[in-house]
Amino acid sequence: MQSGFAFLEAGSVRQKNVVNILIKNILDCLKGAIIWWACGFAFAYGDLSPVPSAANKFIGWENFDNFHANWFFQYVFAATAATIVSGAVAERTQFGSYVIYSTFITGFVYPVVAHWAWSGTGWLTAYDENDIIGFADFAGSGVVHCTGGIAALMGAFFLGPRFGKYEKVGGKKVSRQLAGHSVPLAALGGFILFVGFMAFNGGSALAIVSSNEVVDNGQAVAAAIMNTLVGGASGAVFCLGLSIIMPLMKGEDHYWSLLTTINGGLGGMASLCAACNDMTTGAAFGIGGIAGMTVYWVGNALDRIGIDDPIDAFAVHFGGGVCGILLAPLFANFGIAIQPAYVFECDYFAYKQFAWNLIGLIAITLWSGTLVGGVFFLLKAANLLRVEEEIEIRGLDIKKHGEPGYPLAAQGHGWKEMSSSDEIQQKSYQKNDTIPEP
Amino acid sequence: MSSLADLEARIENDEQNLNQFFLLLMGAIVMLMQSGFAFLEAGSVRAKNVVNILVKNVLDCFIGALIYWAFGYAFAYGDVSADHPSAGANRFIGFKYFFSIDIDDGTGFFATWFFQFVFAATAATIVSGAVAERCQFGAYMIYSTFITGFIYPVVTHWTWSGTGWLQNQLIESMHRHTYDADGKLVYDVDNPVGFVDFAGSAIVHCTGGIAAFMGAWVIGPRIGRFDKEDSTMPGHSTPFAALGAFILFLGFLAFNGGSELAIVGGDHAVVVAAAFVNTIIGGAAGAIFAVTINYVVAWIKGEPRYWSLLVTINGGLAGMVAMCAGCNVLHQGAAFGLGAMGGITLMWFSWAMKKLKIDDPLDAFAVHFGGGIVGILATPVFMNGGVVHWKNCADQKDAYSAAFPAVTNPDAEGYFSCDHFEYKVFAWNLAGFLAITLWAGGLSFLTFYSLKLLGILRVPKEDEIKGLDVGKHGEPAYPIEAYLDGQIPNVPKFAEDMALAQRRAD
Amino acid sequence: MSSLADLEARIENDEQNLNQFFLLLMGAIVMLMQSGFAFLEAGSVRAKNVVNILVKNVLDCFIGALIYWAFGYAFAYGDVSADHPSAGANRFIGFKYFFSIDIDDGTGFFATWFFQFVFAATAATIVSGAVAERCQFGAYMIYSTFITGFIYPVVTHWTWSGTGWLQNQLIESMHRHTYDADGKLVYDVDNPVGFVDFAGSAIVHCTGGIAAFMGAWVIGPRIGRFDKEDSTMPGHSTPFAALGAFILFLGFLAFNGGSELAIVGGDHAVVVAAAFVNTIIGGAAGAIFAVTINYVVAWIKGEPRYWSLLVTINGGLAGMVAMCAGCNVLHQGAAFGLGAMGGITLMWFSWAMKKLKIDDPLDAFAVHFGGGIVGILATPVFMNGGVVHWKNCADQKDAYSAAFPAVTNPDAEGYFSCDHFEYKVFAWNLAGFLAITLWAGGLSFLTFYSLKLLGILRVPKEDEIKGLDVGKHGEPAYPIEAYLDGQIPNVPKFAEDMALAQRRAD
Repeated sequence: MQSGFAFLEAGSVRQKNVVNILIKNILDCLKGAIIWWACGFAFAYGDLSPVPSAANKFIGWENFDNFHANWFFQYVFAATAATIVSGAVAERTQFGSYVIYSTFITGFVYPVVAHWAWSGTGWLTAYDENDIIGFADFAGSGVVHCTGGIAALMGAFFLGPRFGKYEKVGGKKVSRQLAGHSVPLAALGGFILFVGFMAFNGGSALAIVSSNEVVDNGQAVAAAIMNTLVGGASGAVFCLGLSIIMPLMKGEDHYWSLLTTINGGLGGMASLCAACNDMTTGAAFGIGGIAGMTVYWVGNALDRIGIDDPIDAFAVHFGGGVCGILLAPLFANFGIAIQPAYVFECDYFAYKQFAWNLIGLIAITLWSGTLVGGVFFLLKAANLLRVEEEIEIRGLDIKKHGEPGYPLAAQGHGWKEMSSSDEIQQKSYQKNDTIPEP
Repeated sequence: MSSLADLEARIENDEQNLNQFFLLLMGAIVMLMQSGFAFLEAGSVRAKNVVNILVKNVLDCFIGALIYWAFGYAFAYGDVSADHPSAGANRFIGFKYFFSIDIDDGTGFFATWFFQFVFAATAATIVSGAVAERCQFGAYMIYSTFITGFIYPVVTHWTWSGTGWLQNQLIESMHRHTYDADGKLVYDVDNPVGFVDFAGSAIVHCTGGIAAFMGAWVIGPRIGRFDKEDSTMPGHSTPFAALGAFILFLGFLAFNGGSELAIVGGDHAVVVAAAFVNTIIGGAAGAIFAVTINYVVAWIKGEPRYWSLLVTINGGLAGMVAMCAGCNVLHQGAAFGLGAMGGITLMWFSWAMKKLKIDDPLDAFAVHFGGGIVGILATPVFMNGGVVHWKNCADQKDAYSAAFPAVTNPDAEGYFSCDHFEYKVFAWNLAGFLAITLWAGGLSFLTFYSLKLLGILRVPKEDEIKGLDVGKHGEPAYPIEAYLDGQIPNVPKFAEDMALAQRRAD
Repeated sequence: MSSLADLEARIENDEQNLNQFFLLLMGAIVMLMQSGFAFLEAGSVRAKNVVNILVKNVLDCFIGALIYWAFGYAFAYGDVSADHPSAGANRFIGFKYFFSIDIDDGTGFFATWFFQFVFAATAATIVSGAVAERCQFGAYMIYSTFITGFIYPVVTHWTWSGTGWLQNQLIESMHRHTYDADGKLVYDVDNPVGFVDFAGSAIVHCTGGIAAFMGAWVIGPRIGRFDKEDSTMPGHSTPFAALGAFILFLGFLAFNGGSELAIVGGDHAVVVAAAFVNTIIGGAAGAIFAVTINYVVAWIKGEPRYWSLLVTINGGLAGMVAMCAGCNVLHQGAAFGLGAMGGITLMWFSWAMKKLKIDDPLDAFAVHFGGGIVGILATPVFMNGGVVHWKNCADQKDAYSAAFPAVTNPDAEGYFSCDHFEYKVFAWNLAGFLAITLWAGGLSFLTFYSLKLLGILRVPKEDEIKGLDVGKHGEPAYPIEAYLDGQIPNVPKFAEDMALAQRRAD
C-alpha cells in the first residue's frame, strides 16, 4: 500500500515535484520502520501485562525489543497512517519539516491511538467481562484513517494553499485545478491500494486458523474481503454518480472523472474498515455508498473554504473513516438497525456501542488533531514548514533532489531528424483538418 | 488434554479456514490482473484515450462487483443444494442467492464469491481492449453489465457449478469404469466424464475472446486504421504495457493455481505447484515461439525484422491462456508444446484479423480466443492419459488382468470394458467449446448490434479524433500545465503559444 | 471416528501442503521482483532504449524458465537421494531431472522448482542493468542462458543442495560439539559447520554482482559517459525507477522470508517473521545511511547538496541484500548495523566504479556485490553467538559445567572442548565467498570476452547513438504519433524536440 499511496500521489502532483513525493513515500516506509522499531511499537503494544486492570490505559512503555510477525503487521498499519498526510501537504513542504512530522506521527501520535483501541489494555478497549462493550474498530476506520485524515487536514490548513491554486478574479476567489501530471500513474496507485485494502481489512482478523469455536476466522476474513470490495464499489459508483448529477443539476459540464472514481472507491473501503467482518453485504453497500457521497461533499466543502488538499486525503480518509465508525454500530450485524431485539433488552447494547464509537472518534480526532496541529503550528512559527516561493514555483525536484522526474536529455528515441519529425507532425495534423477550429 | 474428537474437529476447522484463506489470497492476486489488463490496455492506446480506458477498467471491477453480487453469482452458482447432483437440478441457470440473500455462512460463501467474482471481472475486462478508443461510455456500461451479470455466469453454471449440463452426466456410460471385488463392471458415479476445463481456457477466455471479436467487428475499425497498409497506430507508452504484462503473468499463476480451490485436506498443493510450473513453462514457450515467428516471417518476406516486445507479451499471455484448461494434468513437455501452439495460433489469428480488417487494438481476440481454443482442444489430446497415449486401452486391460487374475474371460459381457475416457473428454470439450462460443458470441453480437442500432455504441467522429479523455472525462492523461509549470515562466501563456503555433502550422 | 494414526497422517499431509503453498506464494512474490528490476532499469535508461531493456527482462523470465527446466535445475539439485549426505555424492554439480524427467511427485518437486527458478531468474536479471543501452540482443541471450543454466546452478549445488562441498562437511571437527550423558565429547553429525548464507547474499547477489561487473567492464562505457566530468546520463523516468524499487522492496521480504522454505511443522513462522523484520530494518538503515552520506559528502566538498531518490533506492536495496545472508539469525540492532554497512559499501563501490571509468548504469555491481560482501562476511561476526560475542568460549564452558557437575576436570582429553563455531563459519563464509566470486567472475569474464572477440557483444555505434528501440525492436517506447494525435500540444513531443535541439546545439 505504500507504493499505492506513492503512485496515487505522484500521479496527482505536477511533474516538477514528482521525485519529492516519491522520496517522501519511500522514507515513510523505511524511516518509519526504524522509528516504529525504536519507540512506536513500545508505545502502542508495550504493556501486555497479565493483569489488565493494572495496565496503563493511556500508553505502553515496555517491549522496546520484542516482536516479529505482529510487529511487522502493526508496522505496515503505522506507515499507512503516516503516509496519508504526505498527499495533503504535497508540492510545498520543506523536507526537514516532513521528516519531523512524519517521525512524530509514526513514533507517538498513532501508537498512542493504537494503544487505546487495539492493545487490549487501553481505555477504549473492553478488557474485562464486566465491561464488555468498547470501541469497535476492526481494521481502523477511526484508528488509522481518522488519525491520518485529521493530521492531513491540519497539515493542509497550516501550510496554506499551493501557489496559484486560488486566484482573485473580480474580487471573488476562484479555485484553479492544478492537475496532476500523469493520470495513469495515479490509476496505478489506485489499483495497488484497492488490492492493499483487501489485505488491510482481511488481515485485521490477525489469524486464519484457530481453535476458538466462537470466532470462525476464515469466515471473518472472507466476509471482510467481500464486504470491502462491495463497499468500495458502491463508494466509487455513488461518488462518480454524484459528481455527474451535481453539475447536471447546475447545468455545468459533467465528466466521468477517473480520480473521483478512485477517491470514491478508497473512501468506501476506508469506511468499511470499522466492521467489515461482521455485517451483511447489503449494509456494506449502503455504508460504502454513503462514504462515497461524503467524500464528494467534504472534498467540495474543503475546496470552497480554501484549504488546498491536492489529493483529497482528508475527504477520503477522515470522511470515509467517520462514516465507518459511526454507521457500523447502526448497520452491522450487532447494530441498532439490524438487531431490534437488542434495542428492547435492558442492556441497550447497540446504543452503548454507538456511544463508545462516538466517544472514541471524538477522542481520536481531538488527540491527533491537536498534537499534529501543534507540530505544524510550531514548524510554521519556526518558519521551517514551507519551501521558499521561488522553489515552489520552479519545483522541488531539481533544487532539492537534483533529479528531475523526466530528464529532458534522456528523452527522444533518436531515430528522427527534425525534418522527418515535422513530416509526421504535418501528416498527423492533416487528419485533423476536418475539425473546425474553435 | 483434548479428546480425539476435539482434535479432529479442530483439524477440520483449521482446514476449512486455510482453504478459504487460500481462495482469498489467490483471488486477491487475480484481482491484481485487473490492473494488469488496465495498464496493458492503457499503454497500447494513444495518449488521448488513456483516461477513458483506465476508467473503464476501474469500473469493470467496481460495477462488476455490484452486478455479480446482485445477480451474477445467483445465475452461476445459485442452485447448489445438498442432494445435488440430481436429475432435478436446473442444468441451464441458477436462481438463488440474489444480493447474497439466504446464504449459509458455513459453506464458505464469501470466499467462493470473491474468487468467482474476480474470474467474472477478468472475462468482462477482456472485451474493453477490443473496443478501445471508440466505444461510448454508456454502451460500455451496458455490455459490461450484461457479460458479468448474465453471459458469463450462465457459462459457469453449465460447467463449474457441478449441476450444469456440461458436467455431471447422469447417463451410465458417461462415467469412468471401475470394478467390484469380483471384477464385474460398475460405474464410478462420483467421477463422471465431462467437459474438462480446469481454470477456464474456454469458460473465461473463449467467452471473453469471442465477445471481444463481436465488439470489434460490430463497432468497426478506428478512423484511419486501415487507410494504408502500414498505419499500425502504436500505443503511447510501451513501459505501461510491459507493466501490465508483468502483473498479468503473476496473476495467471494465481488464476491457474487457485482453480484447485483448496490447499489442505488432500494432495492439493502438488496440483497447485504443477499448475504454477506448467503455466510459466507454457507462457515461456508461447512468448518465444510468437516472437521468433514474428522475426522469421519478416525475414522471409524481406521486411525489416524486429524483436517486438508487444508480440513477446501477447505470446506469453496466449501460452498461459492455453495452459488454463489442463495445467493440472499436463507434463512439462506437453505444457511446452501447448504453449508453443498457443503462440503460433496467436500469430495466425492476429494476421487473419488484419486481413479481415477487424480492428482489435490489443489483439484480445487472438490472445484469448486463440489461446483458449488451443487449451480446450489440445488438453484432452496431450494430457497425462490423453489421446496421444495410444496404448490406453491395452494398458487398462493389462491393469485389469493383473488386478483380477480370477476372471478367465475379461471380454465377457459385464466384465472388462475399456472406458475410452480420453476420447469422451475430447468430444465433450469440443461440444462445450462450440456451445460456449455460440452462446457467448451470439448474445454479445446481439448486444453490440442493438447498441449500434440505437446509435449509442460508438462515439461521434469528432470526439474520436480529438480523443475521449478531455471530452468525456475532463482529465487529460498528461496535462501540459503539470509539466511546463516551473520550468518555463508564465505557463498558460506558453501553452497557448504552443497551441497557436501548431494550429498555424496546419 | 478417526484413530490417532489417522489424525497424525492428516496433520502430516496438511503440513506438507501448507509448506508447498508457502513456497509457491513466496515464489510468486519473488517473481514480482522481475518486474521490479525491469522498471528500475527501464526508468534508469534513456527513452531510446526502454523497450530494449523491457524485452530483456521479459525474456529473462521466459527463457530462464525453459533453461532452468531443461538443465539448470538438474545441475543444481539433481543429486539428492535418500542416503545423502554421503561421501559418495557429487560435491560439484548435479546430474538428474533434466527436463523434469524421472521426478517423484511426492517430494514437492514442483513447488521447489518454482521457488528455485525465481531465484535463478533474479541472479540473471541483475546483469542486464549493468550492460544496459549497449548490449547486442543475441549476446544477451547467450550470457543469460549461460548464467541461468550453468554458472548459478553450480553455485547453488555447492551450497544449498545439501550435498555440495561448501555444505555437509564430513570431517568430524567441522561439526558442532555436543556431549553424551557422561559429559564426553561427541560431534553433532546433523549439524555441520559450513557456509552460512540463508537467502543468498553471496549465492545470488555476489554471483549476479560480479557477473554484472565483468559485463560492464568488458563491454566498455556508453558513448559519451566519461567525456566530461559531469555527464551522468540520467534515466528517462524517475517514477518508473521508484515503481521498480517499491516492487523490489516487497519482493525482498518474500525473498528472505521464503528462504526458510517451510512455514508449519516446527518453529518456522517466527524465523520468517524475523527475516521480514530484519530485512526491512536493514533496508531502512541502508537507505538512510546512503542518502545521508551522499548529502554530507557533497556538503564537505562544497558541491550542491541533494536528497537523491535514486541513492535512497540503491541504499535500501544494498541494505536488504546485506540482510540476505543472516536475516534469520541477526538481532535487529545487528540488522541495523549491517544495513548501514551495506549502504556505506554501496557508496564506496559506486565511487570506485566511477574512478575506474567502468560504466554501470544501474550501479548493479555496487548494490549487489557491495551489499552481498557485507552480508556474507559481517553475518558470522554480528549474528547471535557471532564473533563479537567474545565470551562464547567462556559461556560454553559455564554451560558445560552447569550441565555436568560430575565432571571434575572439564579440560581433560575427550571432555569439554570449545567448538569455535563462529570462527569456523567466518572462515567458511570467506572461503565460499572467494570461491563463488572466482567461479562466477571467471566464467562470466570468459563469456563476455569471447562474445567481444566474436564481435557480437556490443551494438554498432550508430545504433547506440540512435537508440536500440526503433532499430532493433521496431517499437519506440513513446511513439510520437500516439501523442500528437489529438487536441493538445503534447509533452513527450515537446521534450523530444527539446532533446533534439539540445543534441544539435552540442
